[in-house]
Amino acid sequence: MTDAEIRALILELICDIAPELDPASARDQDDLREIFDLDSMDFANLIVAIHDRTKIAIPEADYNKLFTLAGATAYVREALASSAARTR
Amino acid sequence: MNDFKMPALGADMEAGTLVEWLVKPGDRVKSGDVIAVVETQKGAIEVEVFAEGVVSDILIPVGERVPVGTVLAQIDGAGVAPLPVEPAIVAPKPAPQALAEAPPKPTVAPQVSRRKITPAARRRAVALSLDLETIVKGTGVEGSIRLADVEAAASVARPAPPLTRRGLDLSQMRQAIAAAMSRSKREIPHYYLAETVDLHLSLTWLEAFNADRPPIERILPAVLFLKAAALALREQSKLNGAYENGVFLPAAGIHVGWAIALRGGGLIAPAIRDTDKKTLVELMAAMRDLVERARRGNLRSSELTSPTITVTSVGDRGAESVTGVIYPPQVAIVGFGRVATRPWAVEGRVESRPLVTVSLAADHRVTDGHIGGLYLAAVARLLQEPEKL
Amino acid sequence: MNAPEPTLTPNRMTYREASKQALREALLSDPRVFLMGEDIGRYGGCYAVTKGLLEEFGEERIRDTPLSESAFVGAGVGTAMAGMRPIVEIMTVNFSLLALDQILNNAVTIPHMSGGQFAIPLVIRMATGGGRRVAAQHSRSLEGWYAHIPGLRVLTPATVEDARFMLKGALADPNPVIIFEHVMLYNMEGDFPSDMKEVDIARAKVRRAGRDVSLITYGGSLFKALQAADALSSEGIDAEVIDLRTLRPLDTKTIIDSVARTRRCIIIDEGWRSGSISAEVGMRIAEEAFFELDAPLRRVCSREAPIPYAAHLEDACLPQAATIVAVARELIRPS
Amino acid sequence: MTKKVHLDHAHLLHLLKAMIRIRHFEAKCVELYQAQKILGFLHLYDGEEAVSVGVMEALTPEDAIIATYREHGQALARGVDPKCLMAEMMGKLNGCCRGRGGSMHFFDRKRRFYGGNAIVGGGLPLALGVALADKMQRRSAVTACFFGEGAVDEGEFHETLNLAKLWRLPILFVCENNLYSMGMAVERAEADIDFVHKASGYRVAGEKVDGMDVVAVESAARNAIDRIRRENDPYFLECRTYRFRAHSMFDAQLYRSKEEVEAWRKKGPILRFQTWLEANRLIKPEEIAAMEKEIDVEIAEAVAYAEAGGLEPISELERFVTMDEVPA
Repeated sequence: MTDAEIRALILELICDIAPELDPASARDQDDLREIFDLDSMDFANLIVAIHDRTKIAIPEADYNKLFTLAGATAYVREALASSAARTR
Repeated sequence: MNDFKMPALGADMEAGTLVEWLVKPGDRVKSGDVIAVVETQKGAIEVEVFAEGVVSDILIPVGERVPVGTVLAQIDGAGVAPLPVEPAIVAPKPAPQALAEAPPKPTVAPQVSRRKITPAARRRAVALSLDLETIVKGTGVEGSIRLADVEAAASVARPAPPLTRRGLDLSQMRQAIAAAMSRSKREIPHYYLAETVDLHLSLTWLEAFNADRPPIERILPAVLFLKAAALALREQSKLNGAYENGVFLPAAGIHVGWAIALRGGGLIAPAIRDTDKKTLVELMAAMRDLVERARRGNLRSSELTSPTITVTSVGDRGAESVTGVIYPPQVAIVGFGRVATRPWAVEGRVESRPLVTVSLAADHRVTDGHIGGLYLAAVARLLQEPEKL
Repeated sequence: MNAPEPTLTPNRMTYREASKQALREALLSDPRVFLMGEDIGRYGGCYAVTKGLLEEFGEERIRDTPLSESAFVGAGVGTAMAGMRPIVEIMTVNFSLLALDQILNNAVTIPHMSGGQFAIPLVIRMATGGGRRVAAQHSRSLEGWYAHIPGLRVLTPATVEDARFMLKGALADPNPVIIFEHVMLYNMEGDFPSDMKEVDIARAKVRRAGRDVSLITYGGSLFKALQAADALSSEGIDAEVIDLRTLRPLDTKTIIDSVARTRRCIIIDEGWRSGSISAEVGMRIAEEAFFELDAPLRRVCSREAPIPYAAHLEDACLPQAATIVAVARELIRPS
Repeated sequence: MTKKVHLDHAHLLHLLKAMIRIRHFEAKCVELYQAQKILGFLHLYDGEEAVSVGVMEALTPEDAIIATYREHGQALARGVDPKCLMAEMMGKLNGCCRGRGGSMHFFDRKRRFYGGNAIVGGGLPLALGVALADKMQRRSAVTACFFGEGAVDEGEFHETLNLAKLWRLPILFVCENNLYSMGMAVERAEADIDFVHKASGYRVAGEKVDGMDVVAVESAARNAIDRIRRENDPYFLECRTYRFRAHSMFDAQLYRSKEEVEAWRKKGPILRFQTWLEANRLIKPEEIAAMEKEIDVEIAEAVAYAEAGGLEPISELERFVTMDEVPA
């Protein structure tokens, strides 16, 4: 998956959680929770959704790495890469 | 022939707008089916039917606003004895504009006889905070609503709701919140208490619990709060119930209304039935489901009418403490502030600890600060033993 | 001497035999006990309950009386006031009306009116009820009337066990007690535990446990209620049957407990419906268990007419198992 | 053969005093009734005192008494404490029945006084029972059963006399024939006004006696009781008497003339006995004055006792509806 694909996926998942939002307004360094007004449950649901779609492990301790769109994108990319490495 | 009516979904509801019909004449319906969506001041509510039969006539078109009790549709019960007609539970007020413009419907003729409800059913409905108006058809003698009907209505199997997106009218919801909160502040003599609780043990335990679970099975700290708040009510049952017509009616079960903030403003607190009896995993699932449906406007009528107390947790982006306003006719609201790491004295040393401020607003007509204090102490104690929650 | 009625086994016998054994036991255990009534001696009792007792206990203690209900019931009151333990038999409840003054104005009034100076430890037995094709003047069920009167204890043994042991409790009571024996029960056979020595006369009894509806009854209607419960069980309706046993003082607790479990109730009473003991039971439920009720209270009583002679009319007049079944069905599964 | 009553001076004084006590007691009751301290019915015995005083002389403490709702005379003559009776009249807790019975229902277990019965004829079957119990328990007691002539019209009289004779029970039936059952004159009520004759229909022996003559009543009662004990048989006394006052307190007495009442008053038992005693110099006027004074003090004490008595607490209202045990 490319970064652009990952970014698009994350925004799609946020839209499922918060259908009334406009994902286009998101900037990479914004805190997703702030700009999309995600509460703890929304954020937990976002993690669940990312996990379901990518199968990557996201320990609770890492949640803070996914607060921004850029951080989330990077985290997913790296996790996918390391899981691919293990599978090989 | 059974009348399907505009239900009353809360003390403040007087009228609703029919926004969607999910059935058409000729469709077969059974008790528990969601057949219409009604826009209320609280948002769009799916309305369940409690009769069985074939929809014979749709009387109110989409877009029309009608008072509570208005017949919306008729369901031919096929051999089922006709129900006694009943008056609208809300006394006629000056007609809302929408109704005034609409031509009078012959079927909304004045209805005088009283519906039959057995004493046991009535009492159970109070205990379950179930609005008897939502039960369309009784199965007892002379069509009376009996216990079994109440139990069935309270535990209607919830089929997957149709995935329809409906807009929430936030200005309407604002009005509803304004009405309820004004009434609360006008009528309820609140008293307020707060207690700071060390969450070190709870969060450590939760971290371990979540560590080896996939995200879907993980639990939020709010779930611990919810469970602790519910369990503590077992010890202080006078905070759990309704104050109506000058008397406190204790609730038989603990059905916490979980406050859900809606983006863009608005707040709704649907019930999680038997909160105290559910496991943490079940509570997490229930909470997730409610939040999802609340955001989509897919809450059910029964969920809005049955809370026996409200619990609100501001989450990790909220304020440090919250002082609630009681939702009438409930008699208490419990608030959990943001979890914040702060210095805390532990066995004579100052340590850095995650703390939460738990607050209680309660109705002074029913309890006083002593009970409230005992309640908060119980919540604090329960949060020190997360493994028992 | 007449041959005594055969006792099947020591603890299996007819209701009649049980009643007789109870009387024998009372006569043997207390010299103050004596029997008085019409045709109880040489005739052997109108329903043959006292047959053989004259030969065993003699004329002084098995005292035949002329047809003077008021005098011999009043004499019962007087002997009780002056140290004896009389058991007076009034042939049937219908004739007790001729002695009502003595029962009401004297027996139950004197203890209270004398400021507690006198107790009236008097037992009056009488047959009651219909079903024997003997027309109106011999078929009444007036237990409910008597249960109206403060100061009386009203017992309605409906089983062989109660016929055998309720008398003992009645004699132990320092107050006037009326025992109503339903005429249709005398030939009924039944048994009781061989080590049984007494029964509690203060409590109603659950004769059959059930979940769906309480059939509350007493006396001659008990077995109709039990038959009805059997029939209902084949339809999947689980009926509880309560035998009131004592109509005064009523054991309200057992009634309320049962109704609180089943939440539905049918009262079966051979008395007429208006102003009956069934009305009293129903009202107590309304007063004390209103919020438990999940259905209207129902009653199966005798039709409000003098009991006619013709069999089809008499049967239609009295409570029957089929009626109980129909009422229960409608209560639980309304059509 | 009849036994003469031994009329010594003390006994004569005793008889007179017993009658005056009843008369004065009832006069006080009328006063208290008008002051509304005694309520309800009040059936005065005024004029009939010789009957109960005479009969009681013949009874022993072991004998039993059954009386009517006009039983003030019987109770006082039997020796029931006037204090308890007055308190009962006034509905007080220190009354003989704790104020539950009132004027019509005096009971005194210790004196075997089985009550004033206010259902005409209702006491007769009770007498049957008390006598039967005594007989079965081999006690030699006699039961004196007082009733008015109105009771003879009730079935209970006939059932009871028949059974008393059949079972040979020791009962002295005392028919106080005051000529009126309420307002019903005896000759308008009876096909046969000979009550002794009616008793004989059940083969119960009996006689008429002048109920206005205390000595005659005592004498007849003594003979009757002797006969009852001797022959194990009931006996019937018809005491002809007269009630000077109304049936109860509300009675316009439309059924009889003032002249008739006045004529009977002249034959009144106290007047007649006292006049006879004085004429024969068996009693001195100062003895009578002293006696009356003594009685009035006694009655004043009874009233004071009654006035001082408390009321039974309402919480005790249902006490004795059923008894916890048979009193020993």
